[in-house]
Amino acid sequence: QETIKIAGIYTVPVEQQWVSRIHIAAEAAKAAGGVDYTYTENVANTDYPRVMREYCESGVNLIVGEIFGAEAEAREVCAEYPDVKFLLGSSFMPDEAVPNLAVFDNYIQDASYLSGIIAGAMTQTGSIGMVGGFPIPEVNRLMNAFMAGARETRPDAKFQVSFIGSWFDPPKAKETAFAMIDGGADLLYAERFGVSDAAKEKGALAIGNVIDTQADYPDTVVASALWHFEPTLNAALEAIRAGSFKADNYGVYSFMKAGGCSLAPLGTFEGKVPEAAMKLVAEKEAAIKDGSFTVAIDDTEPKSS
Amino acid sequence: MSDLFDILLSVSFWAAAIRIASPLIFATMGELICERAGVLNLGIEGIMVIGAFAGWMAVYLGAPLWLGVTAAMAAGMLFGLLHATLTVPFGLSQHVVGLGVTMLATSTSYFAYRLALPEVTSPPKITPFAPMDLPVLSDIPFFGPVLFQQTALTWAALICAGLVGFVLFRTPLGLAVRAAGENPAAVEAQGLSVTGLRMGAVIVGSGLMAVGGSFLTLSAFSSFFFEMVNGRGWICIALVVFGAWRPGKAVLGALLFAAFDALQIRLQQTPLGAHLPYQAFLMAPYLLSILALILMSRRAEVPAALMVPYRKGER
Amino acid sequence: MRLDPIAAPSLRRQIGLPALALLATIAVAMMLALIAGANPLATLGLIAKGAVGSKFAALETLNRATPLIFTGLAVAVAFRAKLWNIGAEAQLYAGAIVAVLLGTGVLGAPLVLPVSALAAMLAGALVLLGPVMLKTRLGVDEVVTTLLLNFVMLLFVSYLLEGPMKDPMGMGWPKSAALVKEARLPRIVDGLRLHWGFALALIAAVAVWVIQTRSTLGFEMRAVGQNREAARFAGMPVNVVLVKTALLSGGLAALAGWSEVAGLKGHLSSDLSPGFGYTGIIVAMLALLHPLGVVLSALFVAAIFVGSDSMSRAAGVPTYIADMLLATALLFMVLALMLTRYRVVWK
Amino acid sequence: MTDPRDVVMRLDRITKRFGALTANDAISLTLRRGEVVALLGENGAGKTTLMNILFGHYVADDGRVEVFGQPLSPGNPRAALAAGVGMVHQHFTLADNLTVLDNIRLGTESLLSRGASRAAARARVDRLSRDFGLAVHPDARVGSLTVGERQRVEILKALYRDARILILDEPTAVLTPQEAEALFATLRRAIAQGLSILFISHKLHEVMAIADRCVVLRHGKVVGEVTTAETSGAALAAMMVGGEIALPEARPATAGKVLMRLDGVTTPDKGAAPGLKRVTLDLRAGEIVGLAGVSGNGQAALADLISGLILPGSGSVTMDGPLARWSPREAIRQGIARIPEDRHKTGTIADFTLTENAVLEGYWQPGFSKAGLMDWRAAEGFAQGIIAAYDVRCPGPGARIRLLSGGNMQKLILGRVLEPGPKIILANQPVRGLDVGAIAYVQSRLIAARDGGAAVLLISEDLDEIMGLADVIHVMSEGRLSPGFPRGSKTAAELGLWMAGQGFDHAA
Ligand SMILES: Nc1ncnc2c1ncn2[C@@H]1O[C@H](COP(=O)(O)OP(=O)(O)OP(=O)(O)O)[C@@H](O)[C@H]1O
Ligand SMILES: Nc1ncnc2c1ncn2[C@@H]1O[C@H](COP(=O)(O)OP(=O)(O)OP(=O)(O)O)[C@@H](O)[C@H]1O
Ligand SMILES: [Mg+2]
Ligand SMILES: [Mg+2]
Repeated sequence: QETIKIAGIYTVPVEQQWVSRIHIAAEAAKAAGGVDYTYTENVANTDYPRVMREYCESGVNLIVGEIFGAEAEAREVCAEYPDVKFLLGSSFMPDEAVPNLAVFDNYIQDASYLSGIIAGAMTQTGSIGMVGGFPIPEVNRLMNAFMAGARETRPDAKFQVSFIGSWFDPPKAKETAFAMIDGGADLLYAERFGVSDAAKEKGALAIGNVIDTQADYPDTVVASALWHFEPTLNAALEAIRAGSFKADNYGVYSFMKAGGCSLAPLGTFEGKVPEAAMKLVAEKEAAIKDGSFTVAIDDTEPKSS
Repeated sequence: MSDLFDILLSVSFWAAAIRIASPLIFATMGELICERAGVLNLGIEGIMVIGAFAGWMAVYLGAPLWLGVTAAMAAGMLFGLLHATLTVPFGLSQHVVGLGVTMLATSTSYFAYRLALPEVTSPPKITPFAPMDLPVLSDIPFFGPVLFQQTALTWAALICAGLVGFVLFRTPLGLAVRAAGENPAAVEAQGLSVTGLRMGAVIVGSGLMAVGGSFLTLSAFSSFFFEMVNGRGWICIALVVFGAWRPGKAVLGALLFAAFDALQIRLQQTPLGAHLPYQAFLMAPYLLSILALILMSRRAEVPAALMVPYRKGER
Repeated sequence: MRLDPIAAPSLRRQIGLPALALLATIAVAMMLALIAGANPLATLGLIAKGAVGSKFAALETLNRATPLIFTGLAVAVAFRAKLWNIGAEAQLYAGAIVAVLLGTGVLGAPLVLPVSALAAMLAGALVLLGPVMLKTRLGVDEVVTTLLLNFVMLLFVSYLLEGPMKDPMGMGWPKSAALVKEARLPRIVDGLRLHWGFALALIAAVAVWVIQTRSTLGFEMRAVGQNREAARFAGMPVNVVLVKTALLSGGLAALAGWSEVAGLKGHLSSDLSPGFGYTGIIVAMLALLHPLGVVLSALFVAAIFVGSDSMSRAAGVPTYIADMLLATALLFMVLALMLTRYRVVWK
Repeated sequence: MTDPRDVVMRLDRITKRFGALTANDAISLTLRRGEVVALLGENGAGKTTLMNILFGHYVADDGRVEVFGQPLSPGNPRAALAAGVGMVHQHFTLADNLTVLDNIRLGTESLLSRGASRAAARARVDRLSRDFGLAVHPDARVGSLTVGERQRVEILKALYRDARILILDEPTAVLTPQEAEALFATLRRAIAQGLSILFISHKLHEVMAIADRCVVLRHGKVVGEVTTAETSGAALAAMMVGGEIALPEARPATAGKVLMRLDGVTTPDKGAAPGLKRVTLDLRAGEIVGLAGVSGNGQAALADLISGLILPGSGSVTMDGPLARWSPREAIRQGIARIPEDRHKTGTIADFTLTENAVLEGYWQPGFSKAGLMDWRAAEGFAQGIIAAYDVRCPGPGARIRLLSGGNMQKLILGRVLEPGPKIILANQPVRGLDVGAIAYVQSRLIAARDGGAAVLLISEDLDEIMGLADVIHVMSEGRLSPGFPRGSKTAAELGLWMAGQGFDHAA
């Protein structure tokens, strides 16, 4: 069988939570064999189509990445290189006219919802702080699901929401989190790096997002909603090998049903979360998996309450 | 309204303001020294990045925290040396060299980081400076927690500002540096080396900028992030002008700016925050800086030879 | 060390030194490749290949040069008059906003391109006019005000894109609606990204050159830049000249944003420019503020960046090497250009 | 001759080239203890260059400098200062934003030390001020000082460092006669204390008054050396230019109609500089009006007003009827030729070519531009014409004007403003810093313009110049203008009293 050459094109460094999940999955696929993987990070959206073309010209088979900021142009590139397959993060639907482009997004609202249930049970004050980078759909969606989950166990929960206008300013995220703790929050939703640090310093709790950081904050991070890119990538690789790759929406591979997201193990907080809440989590998880319950997908900007 | 008063009277607000101001104070002092000697150092943003990186990397590799600060300073001075060599004896455009140094220092940091840590998918952490809980002093109501629960690096920032003020205005060296920024010919005619003074100022100033950068990775946070300096260097350039090239006023400016930042973070949670777009809050510190510049424009005294290269033997 | 001016630099010096600067950059590239564990001997070839090695590569280089020519011209015009406009970035976005406002269906076919271009220039000019007024009226330092306005403008764009200008069809991502087809600048070569914005940039460079060397306004701008007091004494309307300079400079910077939106992107996002406004300063100074030189230096900057970026991928070196090499090339080049006119004397 | 041990400084065959130009050509010179040597020469003869070599600003291509018998290391002002050489530069080297005391202390203490106490330094400055008659306030900011005060600071700087040799490059070029007198008093005290002085000036009467010996340079070479007692001003002048100078002889004027009238004009004060106080003045065709007075008494306001830079606060200015608009351009349009006080700062743009400077104020006129586009060919023709007619010595119209000497720069300005045939000429300190030959030339041009029917307003601090040229003399003091005195009706002493503000009380 022929090796599939994958190229990753990321608009941020690979340490960025979101991209790190794609990167890890691709590295894993490479380690598993049959796949070759190179990547370019920190590509400005202006340069994104150029880099895509360059990889296409260099003969890669599959390009993974994110084209939220360069949709129109990126789709043009896809159309111009029909032999190359594209698996790209995008807010838009797949397009039959561009059969070599499949889209995905981090639809991990299921896990976020479950982490919210735990959060609602763990907050004493009922005030929860949420620090985000920008109010984009990928962020809003998870925040909204988290808030819905929290209201399950804490119907009167109050939320403080802030956006710091940057993806890469942990000191600022930390200051914002400090301010929320001053404002009464005892539990923080850590969408950005820096938030858990503030929680740790002030003895508050935190809920992780996309990645599991409990190892760094054993007394702080209670639970995390994890994104697993492996199902998405593996589905794409299989389709390529089978010759059946087509314009498709791979978003569902991030759903819990598909194993695209999960609640991180409680770890150090094992036994510290109220029984009732854990029972609810288990119930809901089962319901999500058997399809009897779906977490709403809400991309609107969350507001403080 | 009452929200605003609650915020302004809270301990944590003022503690936050001082914390946010600390890196700005270091870097502003650095820029101020350069400009006092007649050199506009637009390399500041990049030098802060290299400082954040070098300081963090040193500690990550096992150095004690203060050695990390020293490493940051050394890295900053190295790029300061580059800036100074090109702008002072060679007299190249301070704009180009500054932006070039920013680009070079930033990309060098990222390049080196990636070479050193090629496989990370989550930024590694170090143990940063901890707030110093000084017995007795920390217990003073209000001022105790505001002032005495900062990290040692915040204290270093305040001391540094005092020292810069002292050296600039109370010693022969400071006099010579200031004169180099006012009229290099006068310095030359008094038997001093303009080149030496300006280069020295740029190198030392750049060292301070880098320490400001290292505050972000060694005190404010514990990892190095790409783009984490996030325009703070440019703010410091404005703060120098805002402070009318005086260390005391510049520190005040930094505190004011930081206070606005701390305030906007908190105001986002008030009913006001629900009505205004968050960008309005983020904009406020910049707009207020411009406003302040307008208000004090009449009194500001730009160093007369700022941005004017000095070539010996040319009139 | 002393620098002695050279009255008439020899051709050898004028060509040799810049060539040396390029060689030194290549040497740095090789050294960095070696450090990164790649094959240093391949770097030169890969950079050249990435910058101009194929039609695709060459056109990408021209593409990237386009906004840089505009911002470079904007800075050259302003700096000539000693108006330190560090705010081309903000003016660029002003032009981009106008391109979207007028290009999303408000105006029809023959009118939309010229009208929106002019309106964009006006918007950029207005952004610069504020700091210039503050400077002429109150003596507020424009380095700082134009610099700070960059941040304000970026936040304003972010607000627009999450608020009033958000694309209703954009699935929530903060970007503007797409321009209608008539509002797009056509491509010069079908299938490749190069658009007529590049041609417009060349025309702008020639126009600025004519203005600076042939027109009375150009004469006034240079005079005001060199010696404001003498210009005022000679009867030049100094403030009016500064305002005109601001209009021209801000307008040119705005065209950068306008042509990026109308020619390349088709919509506005808050990361439209990876610092074109700042790079414009470097481009302009590298050209010694000469409008035609700006074209060359913009091409140089674009080629170095695109070439080294491509090399980083081909050689497997961290992508940040592109910026490192660009910065290195710039610093070497300004030094070389200065040394064509001065001789270093060690005493 | 005196004992050779008395030689404090010896320049030995100093040569300095700037490109093709040899500014100093094997110049040798000695200075003895307590002696005053004057260095004379036309503009551009190489005087300043020689001093800059001696002080270490420039490095000589050849030759050596010896101070107190020790060779001085070249290109090192620090060494010169340490050897006891102090220099007052032609263009002052002071930091405006610093105080007098800081300017003086600058560089006198080890940079790494804490520095001596301010009080001690101030006491020392105070003592020196008293001893040498150099009154300045140590805490004043230099930027707020008059030119004369700045010069005192420059001298204090040298004395503070125990200079034994003092070099003064055109110290009186920008001083009022009173200030110049005070300077000479100071210098005499310095000589009495054993200092030696090397002194550059274009004012031969000063040279005759204070110098023991004169060294004359021409084209970078020493062309003569004489003891002052054995020569005369005229002989020195001839030696400088290498021939006789025809001094302009003013014939009596035939005044015509009033071309400009100021009636009770008052203008606001500008900082320390007073504005005009109800000034009434007539400028008539074919007449030179001389404005005498100590600088800083409102002359600047009057010049700015006529130049179009400021408007009268009250009172009226009429030229063929009241002025509707007033600006520099309007003044040019009305036929006013303006020779500015400072040719470097306001008169020219240093990095512009002669052509560009020639059309600096007329570029908008039909001859030089059409539809907003410059006609550079016409402009260059205009510049060529001036260069030829006014004998501007330069490489050509395309050369940058900064390469010209002050005198030649002034000739270009003269041509620029006189060529269009002005009705009124404002000549503000037109010969400041020029050599005797250039002075004679400029003055003869002004007289020729008057004879051609122009009204001339000559502003000068040099009473001799005023008395020699002006048909009518006014004196200015604190913004007030004296009545006009016809040529020869007042003695210098009488005018001096007016300058001190005395007549005004009766007149007002
Ligand atoms: N820095 C310089 N670079 C090039 N040429 C110079 C420089 N300084 C002086 N010169 C040349 O040397 C010549 C002598 O200049 P210098 O300043 O010594 O004249 P000067 O005798 O002091 O004239 P003045 O009486 O006008 O002060 C000038 O004609 C000029 O061409
Ligand atoms: N940058 C320069 N390059 C070449 N020559 C110069 C330069 N600057 C000055 N000079 C020369 O040095 C000489 C002295 O210059 P300076 O500035 O003292 O003018 P000046 O002739 O003394 O006029 P003024 O008396 O009005 O000051 C001039 O003759 C000029 O030719
Ligand atoms: Mg001279
Ligand atoms: Mg002179």
